[in-house]
Amino acid sequence: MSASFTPNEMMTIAAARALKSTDVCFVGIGAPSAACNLARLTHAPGVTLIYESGTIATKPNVLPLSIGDGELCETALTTVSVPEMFRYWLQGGRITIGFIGGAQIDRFANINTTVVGDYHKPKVRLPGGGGAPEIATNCGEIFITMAMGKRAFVDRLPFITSMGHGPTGVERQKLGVRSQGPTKLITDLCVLEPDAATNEMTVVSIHPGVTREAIQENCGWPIRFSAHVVETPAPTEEELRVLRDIQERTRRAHAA
Amino acid sequence: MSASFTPNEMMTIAAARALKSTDVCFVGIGAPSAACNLARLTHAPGVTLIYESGTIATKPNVLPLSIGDGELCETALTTVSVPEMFRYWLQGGRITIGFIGGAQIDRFANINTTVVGDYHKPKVRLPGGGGAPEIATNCGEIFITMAMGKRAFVDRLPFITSMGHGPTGVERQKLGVRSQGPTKLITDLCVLEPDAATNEMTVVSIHPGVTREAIQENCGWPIRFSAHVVETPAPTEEELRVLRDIQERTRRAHAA
Amino acid sequence: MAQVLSLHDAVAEHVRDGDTIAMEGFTHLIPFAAGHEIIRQKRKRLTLIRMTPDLIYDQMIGMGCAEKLVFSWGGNPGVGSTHRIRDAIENGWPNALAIEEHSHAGMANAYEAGAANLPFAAFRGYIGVDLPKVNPRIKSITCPYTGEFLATVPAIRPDVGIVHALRADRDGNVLLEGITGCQKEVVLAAKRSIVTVEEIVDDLRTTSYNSIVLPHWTITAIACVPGGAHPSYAQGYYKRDNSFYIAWDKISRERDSFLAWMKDNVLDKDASAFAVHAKKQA
Amino acid sequence: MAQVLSLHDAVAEHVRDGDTIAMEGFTHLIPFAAGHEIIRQKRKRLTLIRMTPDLIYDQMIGMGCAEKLVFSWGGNPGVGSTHRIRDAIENGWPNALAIEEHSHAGMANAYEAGAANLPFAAFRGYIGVDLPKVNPRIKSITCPYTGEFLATVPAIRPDVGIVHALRADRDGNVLLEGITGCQKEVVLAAKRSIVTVEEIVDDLRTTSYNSIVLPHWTITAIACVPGGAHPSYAQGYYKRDNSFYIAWDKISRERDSFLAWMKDNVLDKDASAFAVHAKKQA
Repeated sequence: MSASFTPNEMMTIAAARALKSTDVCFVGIGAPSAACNLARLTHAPGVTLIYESGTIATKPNVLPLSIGDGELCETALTTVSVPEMFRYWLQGGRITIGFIGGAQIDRFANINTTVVGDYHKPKVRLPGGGGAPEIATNCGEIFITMAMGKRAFVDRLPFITSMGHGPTGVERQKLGVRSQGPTKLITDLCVLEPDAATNEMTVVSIHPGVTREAIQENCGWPIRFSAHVVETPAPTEEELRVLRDIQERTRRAHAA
Repeated sequence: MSASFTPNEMMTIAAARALKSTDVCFVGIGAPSAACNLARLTHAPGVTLIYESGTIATKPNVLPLSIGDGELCETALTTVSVPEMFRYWLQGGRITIGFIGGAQIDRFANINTTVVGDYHKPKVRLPGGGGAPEIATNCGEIFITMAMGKRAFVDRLPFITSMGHGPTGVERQKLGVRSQGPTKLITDLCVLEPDAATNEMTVVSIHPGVTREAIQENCGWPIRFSAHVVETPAPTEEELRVLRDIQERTRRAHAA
Repeated sequence: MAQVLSLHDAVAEHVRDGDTIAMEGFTHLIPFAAGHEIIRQKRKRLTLIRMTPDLIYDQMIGMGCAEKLVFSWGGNPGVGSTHRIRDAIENGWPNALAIEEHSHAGMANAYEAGAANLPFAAFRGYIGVDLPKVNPRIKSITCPYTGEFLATVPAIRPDVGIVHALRADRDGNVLLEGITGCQKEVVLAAKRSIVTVEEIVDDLRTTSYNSIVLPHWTITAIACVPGGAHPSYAQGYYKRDNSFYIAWDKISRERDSFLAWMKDNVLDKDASAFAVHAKKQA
Repeated sequence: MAQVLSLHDAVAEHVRDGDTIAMEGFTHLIPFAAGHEIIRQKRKRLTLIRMTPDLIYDQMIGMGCAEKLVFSWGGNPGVGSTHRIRDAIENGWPNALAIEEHSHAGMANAYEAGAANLPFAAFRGYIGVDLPKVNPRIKSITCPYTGEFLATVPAIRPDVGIVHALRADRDGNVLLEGITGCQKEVVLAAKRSIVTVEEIVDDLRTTSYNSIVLPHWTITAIACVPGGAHPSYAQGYYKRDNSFYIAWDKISRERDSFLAWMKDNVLDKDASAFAVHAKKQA
């Protein structure tokens, strides 16, 4: 299993491993979408993938560029309207895992995808929340996947687009939200989980070849490591093959 | 045009004549359903018939026994769910005419289909409101068709199931309801319309061969006649033929 | 995570005395076989919810399964009264029956809110009518933008939702088609759900990308009961038995004739008795 | 009572300066041809509503049609930023652009409420996030039964709703299929509506009793514009032109290259330019 792989491949594969065949997963575009479909094509063939475009139990053969590509509809069990998707399926409590990305994240896994700088005089205007604010509270638990870096992993968010465990880690419970929130944060360097006492996201698994120093260098706050950090198992040949296959199919399809 | 006809046939035909090809009509079961389909098969081929079962623009070949017979779905433009029917289509303000019947009616065209006697200790328990309470306020205007009789046309309703013009004729406006309410009441003896000043239902047209005395005998309040009462044109041979045809087809279908 | 069970086992496992149960189907796909099974298993003190408690609840209430009825229109459509329900309300036979009465719009909105995991629904309804005077669960709310008053009803979240559907595939995904009433909503709103189907097939045979499908993970138990909606109908399988609805008026008018019919056709039978009605249309 | 018009006449008659306009289509069936026509007719001061203001609003805003944008996710999906929208928000080019920002759930509920003729929608949303601090239209309401707080948004009731659909029949009934987003809702919520279609046919060719159809009396104007959703797609007609979405990133990055592209492909063309994309799939 000494095949070479990129940090991004490791991230996607580690994220995929978090899903089970019995999960009903609300899939964000980009890295989450690759991870979820990799899970479906490897160890979790029964996983139900739902995209906010209304496609339920979809099985795309190529990764969608957008959240509403025809491929998602053509391979779905059924497709519902967007109001129904947000009312009956997301708010209805039918989703076990919400799998999202983000532009910036803090130590309690709150996410910003709205704005850098002042909201009314933005330095950088980001795309906005989309489905994330309600995915964050209405799914059973949340998996997040993002590549690390000091501009992404920040000490203090300029704007909370979707709540993780809240600004000090306790607000989710205080607000009466009964879902678990972010239980896994899968990066290109490591995997983090919330500390049982504080909800601070804590490194529990380090990807092969990555140092603790590298992780800290790419994080805007003093990052915590679990007392029982393990090494993330390296990608298997099959994981890499399936991931590269679908990415190659996708590249060809989108260039057409 | 001297073909003989029953009072019930005259009622259905007079009711049918009230509909136009451009109407979008929410159809109650029984007498309204016969009238609406007669209109569609004679002078108003373009009329859109909607049943609360969710069937939109249906064109049944036989009259449904129930509001959700398969015939209604098979001949419809499309069929939507019942929540959608009540939310988007009825409450949405898409319906120009609500065509309903009832067990009891008063002079302001308020209707009771709930109970005779005390609600909690009923003398007779009637079926209840069904769609009527919201049909009565959410459609552009309301047509009512009911055979006359002292037990049906009563001085005072024991229970208001659906509002006509309100207990004293002014409550509809007072409550801020902007739709017109009952603009026509078509019976087996005559046709009534609301008085412009008081909203009291007033006889405007008397069916052939019917006397004013017969109308009063079948009404539980001192009934008013318009200053310009006309005679309802007798059914044409075509109206009678089409009505009897569909009723005969219906009889055969339901006995099968 | 639908389990495929016999109808007997589905009811035995998931319907309990005292439960709140919604059995839906708006004329179409009424789960009569499930109703008969509940009668045979002698469930008691049920709260029965249904927009149009027609023959199926006439039978269950006449056999003493229920202590409360939540409804919006109670009759034998196009025929007349539901005599057993009237006998229970007016005379307390075979036991007293409490009622909670709504309009169709009220119940449709309450199911919709239940499916959407909302605690209530607001709608333009009940204006100028007497029902809110006798049903304290009908309240109102003020729009935070326009100041308008809107009627409200609490969401329906039954213990068990029971519907009949056309077919299921081997994974337990279920297809509805035609007049679907509140059937999707009741399954999504319920804590547990039982779906009876005409057949279980390899291919669900949906005809549209937007076909109405309940995924297997929304359903607790599936029972295959061909003909299980009779005398209601299953679009594409068999037609509504209108003549039975007409005949029911006479059967149900007297307690004796009702009980005799129930003994012969329900108590002494099992779910397989419905198969005779299941002949698929060409 | 839909009128069949040319796209030019439909826009000329029904879209006015200063109108509030919602153009929907969730990735699928985005009404690009209608957007181009509005640009050609130089409409100004529009309030543009759309959950995902991607390329279509990037083009309209870059050409100065809008003074306000109501949205929930603004980007070129899977590619990056919508540079023209950012330039308007960050630099006021070609004019200042006010924004009103929601979440997808907020907007989907607001459209749903608009279609249902309700003044507002209540939902479980915006918990623990900052958007309500910068959008005063997000409020809350207390459930009259449970005392829970729910977020509210006002219903969306645009002056004009514009969507692209698969086809219309001669009566003006319109079929939607596949990913239908909020398209039905926006037509029902709008005071006036324009629907562009791939074709007008004798038979709508619905495949299910429950096909998603907008009856002719819900639509103001229908314009037949084959290919009118390109570079978005029309299920069963042509695929999404993902390569164009990728190419747009470069075209739109600079004002000059954007203006040059708009001149060549929009200002100097008419709606017939879309026909080349309309080739029906086998």
